[in-house]
Amino acid sequence: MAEVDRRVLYWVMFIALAIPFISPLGLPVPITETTKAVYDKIETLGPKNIALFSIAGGVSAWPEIAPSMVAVMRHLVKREVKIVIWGFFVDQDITVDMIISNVPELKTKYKYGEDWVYMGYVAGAETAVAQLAADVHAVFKADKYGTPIDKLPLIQKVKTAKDIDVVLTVDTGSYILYYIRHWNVGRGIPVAEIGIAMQADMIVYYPVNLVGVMIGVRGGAEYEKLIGRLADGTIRMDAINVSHLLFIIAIALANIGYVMVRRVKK
Amino acid sequence: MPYPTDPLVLSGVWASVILTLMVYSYVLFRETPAFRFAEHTYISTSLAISVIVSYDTLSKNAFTPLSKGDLTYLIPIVLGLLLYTLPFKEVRWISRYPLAFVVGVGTGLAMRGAVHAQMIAQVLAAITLPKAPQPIDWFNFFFSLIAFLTSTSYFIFTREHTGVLKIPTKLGRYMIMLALGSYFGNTILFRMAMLSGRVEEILKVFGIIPWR
Amino acid sequence: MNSTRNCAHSCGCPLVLQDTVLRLCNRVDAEDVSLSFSTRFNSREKKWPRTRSALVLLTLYAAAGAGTPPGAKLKPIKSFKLVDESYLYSCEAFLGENLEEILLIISGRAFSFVVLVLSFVFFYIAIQLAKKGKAPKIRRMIAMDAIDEAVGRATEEGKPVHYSPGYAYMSLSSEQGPQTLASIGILSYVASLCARFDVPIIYNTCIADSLPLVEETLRAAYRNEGKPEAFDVKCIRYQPGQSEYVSAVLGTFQRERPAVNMMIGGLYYECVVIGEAANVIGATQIGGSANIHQMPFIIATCDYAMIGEEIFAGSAYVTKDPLVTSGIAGGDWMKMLLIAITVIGVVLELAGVKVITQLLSW
Amino acid sequence: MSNVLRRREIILFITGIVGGLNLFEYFFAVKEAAAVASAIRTWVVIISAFALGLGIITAFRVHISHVKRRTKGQWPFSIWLMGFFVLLTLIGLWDTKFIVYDWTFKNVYVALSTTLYAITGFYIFSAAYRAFRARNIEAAILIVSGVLILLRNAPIGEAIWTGFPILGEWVLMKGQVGGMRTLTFVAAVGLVAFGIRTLLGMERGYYGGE
Repeated sequence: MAEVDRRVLYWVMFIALAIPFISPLGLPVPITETTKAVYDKIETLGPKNIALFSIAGGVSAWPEIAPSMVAVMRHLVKREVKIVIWGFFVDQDITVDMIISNVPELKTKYKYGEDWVYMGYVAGAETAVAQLAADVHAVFKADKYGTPIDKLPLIQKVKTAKDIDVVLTVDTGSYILYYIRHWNVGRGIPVAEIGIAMQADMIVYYPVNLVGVMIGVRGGAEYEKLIGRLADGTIRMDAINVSHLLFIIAIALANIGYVMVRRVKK
Repeated sequence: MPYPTDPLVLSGVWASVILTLMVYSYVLFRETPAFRFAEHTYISTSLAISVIVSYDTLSKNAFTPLSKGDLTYLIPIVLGLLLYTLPFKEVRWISRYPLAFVVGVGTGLAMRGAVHAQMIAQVLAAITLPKAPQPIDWFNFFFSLIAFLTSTSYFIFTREHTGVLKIPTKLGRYMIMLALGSYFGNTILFRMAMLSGRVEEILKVFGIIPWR
Repeated sequence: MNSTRNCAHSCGCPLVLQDTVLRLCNRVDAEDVSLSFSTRFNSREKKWPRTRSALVLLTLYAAAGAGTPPGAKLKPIKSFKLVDESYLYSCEAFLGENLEEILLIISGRAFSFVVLVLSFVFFYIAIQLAKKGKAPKIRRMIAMDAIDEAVGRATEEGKPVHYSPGYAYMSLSSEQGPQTLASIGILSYVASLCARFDVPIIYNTCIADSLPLVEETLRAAYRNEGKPEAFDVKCIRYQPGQSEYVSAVLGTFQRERPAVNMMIGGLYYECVVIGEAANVIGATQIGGSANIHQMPFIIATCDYAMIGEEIFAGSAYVTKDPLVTSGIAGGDWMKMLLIAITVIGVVLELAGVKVITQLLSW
Repeated sequence: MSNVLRRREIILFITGIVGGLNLFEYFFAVKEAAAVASAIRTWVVIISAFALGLGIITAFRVHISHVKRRTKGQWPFSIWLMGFFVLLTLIGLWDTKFIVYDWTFKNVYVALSTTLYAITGFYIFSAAYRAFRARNIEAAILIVSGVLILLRNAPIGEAIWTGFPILGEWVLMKGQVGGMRTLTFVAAVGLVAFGIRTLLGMERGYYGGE
């Protein structure tokens, strides 16, 4: 028990994860404060406000962040907040397409260029985030689709960080820190994180700088509950439950095995 | 949503699931030719995409402003081209010039961010007293404070961890472990969400669960 | 005051102004916000003899001129801190004057600057001590000492050493850049050992702009060992992205079965994958990163771990040059100083004296 | 001329100036410095984009050699890698909307990125299985803290015992804070010391000690 072929573990995990999709368990998802804080912030916004939706996570992180992205976007659209999108990942166009297909209001209710705009890819990581805070128009000469910025009324209004009312940073790495450093510190722009689980504790370290943090797929599931529209995040939470249980069982077995081996050795 | 019928979409979802299984063959069995195929296909595709993206970045950030007559953009373009002296023995040293800029910017940016957000802000947070404290808040405050002080003592390099430093550094190690354990646990949530996403995709494409 | 005056930064001012004042007023309500402003302000601009009152005045004017926002609590302000540049812009916009030009040092960053300057001073002192032969001793770093042993094992088994610097945002110009540099510093030591004992080294990376440095470092290591002809540039392998790099490393492990795996630098999710995959082939592992999120996995998967500062120190440690290692002592003094500030700060805070908190947010 | 330009001091000097400028610009509100620093940051984005070509040269160098030497079990894959790259690049440069490029991007590139990212799910499981053993007090603390977080994150923890999320919450929001603060803090101290060495041109390890 102390040493098993790793492949046994991998097969067990692989199969166990499939179970909840085949027969969902439907355990409840309690709402955490940090998610509620993001929701409350967006509730204060309206058609006069501009939200920045910054994508710093790849398509590969969809299972974790897509439910949150879609739920937050649905909320923004519901509140009729203006939306500026840009991002730092080469595959983000697909993410944006995914959001549009899940939030069709962007095509129907919203007018492109006036109510929302997608500026495309920005290279240069932190350097670019700092640059954008100082001068958006220096970075973008045109949007993703090649329309020059002077033909996009919304982006005409967004010249520097201070023209943005809230930054929603979708982030699987350190972009949240870049936004805190260059957009919040010194400029005071509220920053909210749509993050992966590892960023849960960001709020502890930067309580003053962050509005709230949505923690991974669970944050998405909670947000779905808050806006009253259950979707993928809620279903995926079942898989989370099963896998976490498996971890605990495995850790317990590993320790029992370890103690037994040590006794035998003695 | 019904199961896709459009040949383009259908071929796509099957291709993606087959490639997924090829990669997981490494994990679930061993390094197979299937994995090797997926690996090389991936790197090849990604190289091509990177070329397109870099070209796009260059034309937006350098070539377009240059064509509009902003000659200062010649500097980074020339510097960028100088990187290509690397393969040639006699002129290899020239490739260090562009790197001097890259390293300078990276170091400058990292340092300026580090001092404020990672040093000052942490000390400030450590000494900020709880507001309207209950006894439990005082406990938490001092717990964090002691954890901070002892674990920092573990990172003193110019003293051996004996004598006065023995107990604090040991306690410090425990505190670091508490932090790392929590990070470990938190990361699991994310990784499982990712893997379950792939499993869901496989089940969907094989028609085991309905398409959504 | 005219509320329709255009903003100097053309930021759609009235709206921003109103919102700003609202936020400012609400923040001022909180006790812990205190004004901090450069004292240079006074001497440079006679026009504003008292910065604090001027700003308070500005705020109130702004509130009056732009129309008091609903919900703003206007009351006498004892002290507040200009935490936000946009407040400054709003004030500027309101007066039509450029306050930023008058300011010399950006508010809230002054103490950071002091710390940075002190870091340089400590560094200088440490170097001077080293030059006099009084270099501070550095405690043993087990992970660094393990490198020799690990390369020795690879020599015995006749298998290669695998080295990689992690994802590190794929650029030296990112904030992860210094970690990549530190990693290449350690690489230079590993490579000379490999050259000395004729152990092949495999270097996988996805950081394109580090390639010249890596190549030069490896080349120099082989040249310094007197074996320039033994260096094969094909030991450097490049993949254009993080997951691409992971897939290549996985393949490399099973196909070439290195005896040692070293991953040091700006690691991200690859850490646990590479670490476990290297465990499968039984490689000795040395890992290190200053990225907190990967530290648990380095500890879980590696035989020897360098966490946080250790990778930066490690790069100096291997050089064994007293001038370089003394820099570590400078860092230690900085740590001790800030620990002292923390302890004093807590005591003073408990006594109700807010000197340290004010100093830190200066 | 080239002997002067070859001197390492000049290169280290440029690094120092560029780094120093980026620091100066952060602390002091001097518009000219900010403008220059900002321009240099744009340059660096451009230089980094150029570096990709070096990567391609590096990759091709390895694979051409495999093909030449007919490395067993490898060379056909090397041909495939290079051939497909050339094909896809040409298509992409011609039109990224073209169906082959678009299809490959979505179904090969994205699918494989997701798959490899998700592979961590397997490895973290075996890593936890191996690392979470109470060999000593430190390991025991690691386990307790990790398991409490697991029980906090999954709603199932609350279903088992309502106290788990509370304890987990304490670890996440309070218990781990001090240790994590230290890791953040000392990494920064190390980075600043390293940065100083780099900017002053003392950190020569990465220049190969030439």
